Amino acid sequence: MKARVYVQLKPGVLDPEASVVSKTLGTMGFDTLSKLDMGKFFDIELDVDSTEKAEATLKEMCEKLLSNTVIENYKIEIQS
Amino acid sequence: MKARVYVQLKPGVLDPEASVVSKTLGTMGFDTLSKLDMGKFFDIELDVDSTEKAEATLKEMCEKLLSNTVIENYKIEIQS
Amino acid sequence: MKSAVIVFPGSNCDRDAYVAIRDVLGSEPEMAWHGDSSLEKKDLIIVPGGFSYGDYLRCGSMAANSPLMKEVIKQANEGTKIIGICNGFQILTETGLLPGTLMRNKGLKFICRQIHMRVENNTTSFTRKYADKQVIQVPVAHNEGNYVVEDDVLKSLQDNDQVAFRYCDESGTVNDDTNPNGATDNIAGVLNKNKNILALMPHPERALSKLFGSDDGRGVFESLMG
Amino acid sequence: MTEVTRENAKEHGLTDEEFDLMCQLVGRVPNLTELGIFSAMWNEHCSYKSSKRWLKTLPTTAPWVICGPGENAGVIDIEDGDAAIFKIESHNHPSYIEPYQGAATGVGGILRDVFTMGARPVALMNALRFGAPEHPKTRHFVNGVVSGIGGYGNCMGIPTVGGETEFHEAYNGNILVNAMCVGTAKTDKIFYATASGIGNPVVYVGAKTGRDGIHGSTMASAEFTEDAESKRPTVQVGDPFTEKLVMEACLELMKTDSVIGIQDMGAAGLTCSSMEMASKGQVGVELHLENLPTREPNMTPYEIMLSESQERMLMVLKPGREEEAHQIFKKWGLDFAVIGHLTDTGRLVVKMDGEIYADLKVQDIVDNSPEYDRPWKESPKKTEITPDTLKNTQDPIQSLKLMLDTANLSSRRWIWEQYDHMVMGDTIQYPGGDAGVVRVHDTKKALAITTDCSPRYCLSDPFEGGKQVVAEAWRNLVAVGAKPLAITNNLNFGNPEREEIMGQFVGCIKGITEACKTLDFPVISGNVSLYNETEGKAIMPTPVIGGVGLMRDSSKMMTMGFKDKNEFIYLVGGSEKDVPWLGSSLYLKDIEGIEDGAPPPVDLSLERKTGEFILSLNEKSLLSACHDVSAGGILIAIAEMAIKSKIGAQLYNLDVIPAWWFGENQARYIITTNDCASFEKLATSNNITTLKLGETCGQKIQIGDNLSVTLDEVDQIHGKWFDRYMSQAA
Ligand SMILES: Nc1ncnc2c1ncn2[C@@H]1O[C@H](COP(=O)(O)OP(=O)(O)O)[C@@H](O)[C@H]1O
Ligand SMILES: [Mg+2]
Repeated sequence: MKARVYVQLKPGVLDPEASVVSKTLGTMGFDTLSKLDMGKFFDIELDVDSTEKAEATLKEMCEKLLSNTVIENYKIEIQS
Repeated sequence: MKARVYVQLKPGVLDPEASVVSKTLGTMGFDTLSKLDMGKFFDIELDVDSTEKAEATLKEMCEKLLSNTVIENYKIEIQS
Repeated sequence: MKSAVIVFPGSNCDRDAYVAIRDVLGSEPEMAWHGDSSLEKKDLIIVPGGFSYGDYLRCGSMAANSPLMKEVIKQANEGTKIIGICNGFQILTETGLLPGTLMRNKGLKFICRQIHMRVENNTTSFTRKYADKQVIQVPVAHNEGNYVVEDDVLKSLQDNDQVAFRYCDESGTVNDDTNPNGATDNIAGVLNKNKNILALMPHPERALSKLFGSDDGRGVFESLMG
Repeated sequence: MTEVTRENAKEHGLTDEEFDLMCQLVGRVPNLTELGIFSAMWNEHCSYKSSKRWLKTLPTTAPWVICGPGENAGVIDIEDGDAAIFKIESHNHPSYIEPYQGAATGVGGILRDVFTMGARPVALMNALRFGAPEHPKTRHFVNGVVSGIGGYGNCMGIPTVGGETEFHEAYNGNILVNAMCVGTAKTDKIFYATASGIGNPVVYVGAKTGRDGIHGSTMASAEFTEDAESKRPTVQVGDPFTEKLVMEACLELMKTDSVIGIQDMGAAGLTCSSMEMASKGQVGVELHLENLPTREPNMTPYEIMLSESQERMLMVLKPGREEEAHQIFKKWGLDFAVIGHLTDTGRLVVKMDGEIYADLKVQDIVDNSPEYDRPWKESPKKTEITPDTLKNTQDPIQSLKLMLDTANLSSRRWIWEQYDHMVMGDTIQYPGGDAGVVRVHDTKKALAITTDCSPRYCLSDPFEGGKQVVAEAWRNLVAVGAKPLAITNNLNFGNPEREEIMGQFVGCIKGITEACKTLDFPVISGNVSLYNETEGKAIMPTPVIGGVGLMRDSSKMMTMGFKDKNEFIYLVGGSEKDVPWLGSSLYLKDIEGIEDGAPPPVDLSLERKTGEFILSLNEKSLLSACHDVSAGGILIAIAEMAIKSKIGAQLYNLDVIPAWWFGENQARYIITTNDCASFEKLATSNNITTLKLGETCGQKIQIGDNLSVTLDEVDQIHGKWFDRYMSQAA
């Protein structure tokens, strides 16, 4: 079972990295940029036979390790 | 114009982070995990009126700043 | 005093913490391996600085899931005094023992330098040797020391006197210019509600003697002697 | 196995003669894996074919030298059963291709060289050369290299206690990244890269092998062309976390007595490490590659033998101790595999799944590796620049302000604040002083460490320049109160196949040799990096010296900052009558706009005498501050002392020309004392020239009654150049 998990800061939490990247793009002359957010993703393969199991496992992974639920949201996308 | 840009290490390039994350998940008891890769993404909004322009700008951003083309690949997805 | 320093793969201030306890408190701490599942009851546990698990994913996130941390959490809840320094701070927030989280420095650069911080609560077992609002000099060395908490949590930290230290200048002024990493409200160190857990980004264990630049960090350890 | 062709050999960087020699030695035409092994062993980087002849002439012995060049790092005795182990290494080409990873893996490599010998690394240093600040790529390199060095060293928890950085257009297309590591061990617990004991297991530990950097060491020996980009896939990514675990596991294993020989896998990975171990022990090795932990499927023996994946080690263990060792590596979560054993055949036999992929006589490759006595041409002598040719007449305070506001004299705080220079709790002198100083853990002793190079001098006169770089390293150690003991060196030059470049190389080596002899300061390790050229333009000759000295009592350490007001400032080793040496000086470059002229000559006996005098004064606690005079001259040195301490200086009105304050004459120090009588008496009786320059006081640097600048202003100028430069968009 293949899946992609996205992890991203909750709206409202200031991301120092994204703000520097966006500022730097500005000074580099990219003046059409109006917004930039960042996040990370995980491409995961699981040896399970059902989407439900995959979903449950991935959810647990996110809650326990892959995301910090205090400041981050996650989204699970089962691909096959 | 909204877009998402994915940046990920080229295949074959060592990703120590992904391997530590995947090992840790293993010791935490996630024994169905068979593969884990990581990457980052950027959600970007541009004030341009055509997909072509957006595409060109994003490409330039990737080449110049968002990705390290020596070791990373990038993929641009225009969303609207 | 029965004490322990937790050693994670990638810890690198574990020896510094050991030396601090040995030289200031006069007893040798147990060096406890993160992978063990039991830990004798301690009076003091230090979660030291370093790059546990390479600081990959989020600093402290993987260490927080180490087997021995369950035991640390248990003892913390039973009143054992815990100090988290630098990476130890990051680990303690990841376990949920302390609120908030540590994000990348606002300048996106690792910073290693001597800074000043002001003692904001000198009534705890970690700070009672300091005067109220005393300005002390200790070094920082981190890449993710930008303490972020939500507004309501910040308010409760302030209301419960849980802010232990704030970044300031030599004369004690707290403002944006004296904030090395962008931390909310210039917070350098926080306490839990019960005041038996202290976590801070600066390194008091690196400020034990003027030979190394400052001996202002001794107070944290001397306070523990009662 | 199919035989290779002359064409294949060329692609691997072997000349026709080398190809013929190879075939003759093997007695047949080798296959691809064997060719790979030959080319790795015979390239410049591993074989030192152009430099060997000259390296042999370096002085390498002294009563305190335990192990000189030839091992992973050199070893010196620092008394009480303690040893200091150190080496320097370049990662120039990889850093040009990917600055962050190149610099990071450079640090990783030098750390492995030191802990391989059983030492715990206690300090890192570096020497960096970037192109002109105006060059569009310079910021990118500075940023990447500095964060790469910090990223690796900080994570490992080894303090980076100093280094040196210079900008010059000669490095526009070829930056230099040299990293040095110092470790400590017990003299009776030092490990060498020698295999012995027929039948003993050969063990692989650390990270898994991937296709990283295949042909990296061949690349390190190749000149850059415009298509340097196309060489990119060979970039290696460093994993300091794994290295930290490898280090802890190796040091833990070394506490047992199960290790016979150990060698890190650096350039040309498994090939180089197994060949070297076997050759040193005069034994053969049989490897079974199917047992080797790989990161990617279907790796060929060729790829496995040449992979430069980082964070890997090769060991020979005592028989029967495999399980004990395995348990230690398992605890640290690392791969451990027995991949072969030693044989009495003297051959390297590489097998995979039963098939033989290489079968070569070790000594054939090692002993017959090419050695060239390359033709060389002495560099033409430059003329002396005398003060009467100067055009500029502005006052010295004006010049001081201008010179402090340059890439090469401004503060490097921006750099070293990104390095954890205090971790391990033993750093007693931070970056920014004359030398980094770390206490030997739990003792009163301390080691002082410096890296130095003066490429402008070496370009103008390789011999005098070679002398000067050693003398300067020596002086920097003296200035913090340490007895200089030994050096490591990193010889960065252009293409040795050009006579004038080879001439620079030979000249520098001769100068280094002479200085080492007179100063009793032997070479115990080093590294050579040649072919530092882009499009036929060579870098300046850059022989970096890493010096180490011992302080028996760290409480006697000296620092450059003034300590108090109303102390007396002296120049030691000079007088009002000295003609300022201006050839190749920064004053000539920054104020007159000329880069030319013979560099300052170095009187090595005077250097030694003056340095020993400084050390004897420090023993008697007569000095409160000390700083050597180097690039920029006297006034720059005084300004640095004042800025450090936030205490000003009132200098006397001397009978000198403005340029006197900036001459780069050698063997000089600035000191402060509050006991002028004793100081002057000792100077006279030791026959040392001194000059009272002024007094510490106030918040200004002032000369006579009229010329002055506030400390605030010079601090701003000196302190902010780097931040300002780096915050501008490229
Ligand atoms: N310039 C030099 N001066 C003295 N010794 C040198 C020099 N260059 C290389 N060496 C010595 O040659 C040996 C091989 O060096 P190198 O290939 O860099 O080692 P490693 O494979 O451990 O990185 C080492 O013992 C090193 O100290
Ligand atoms: Mg080596």
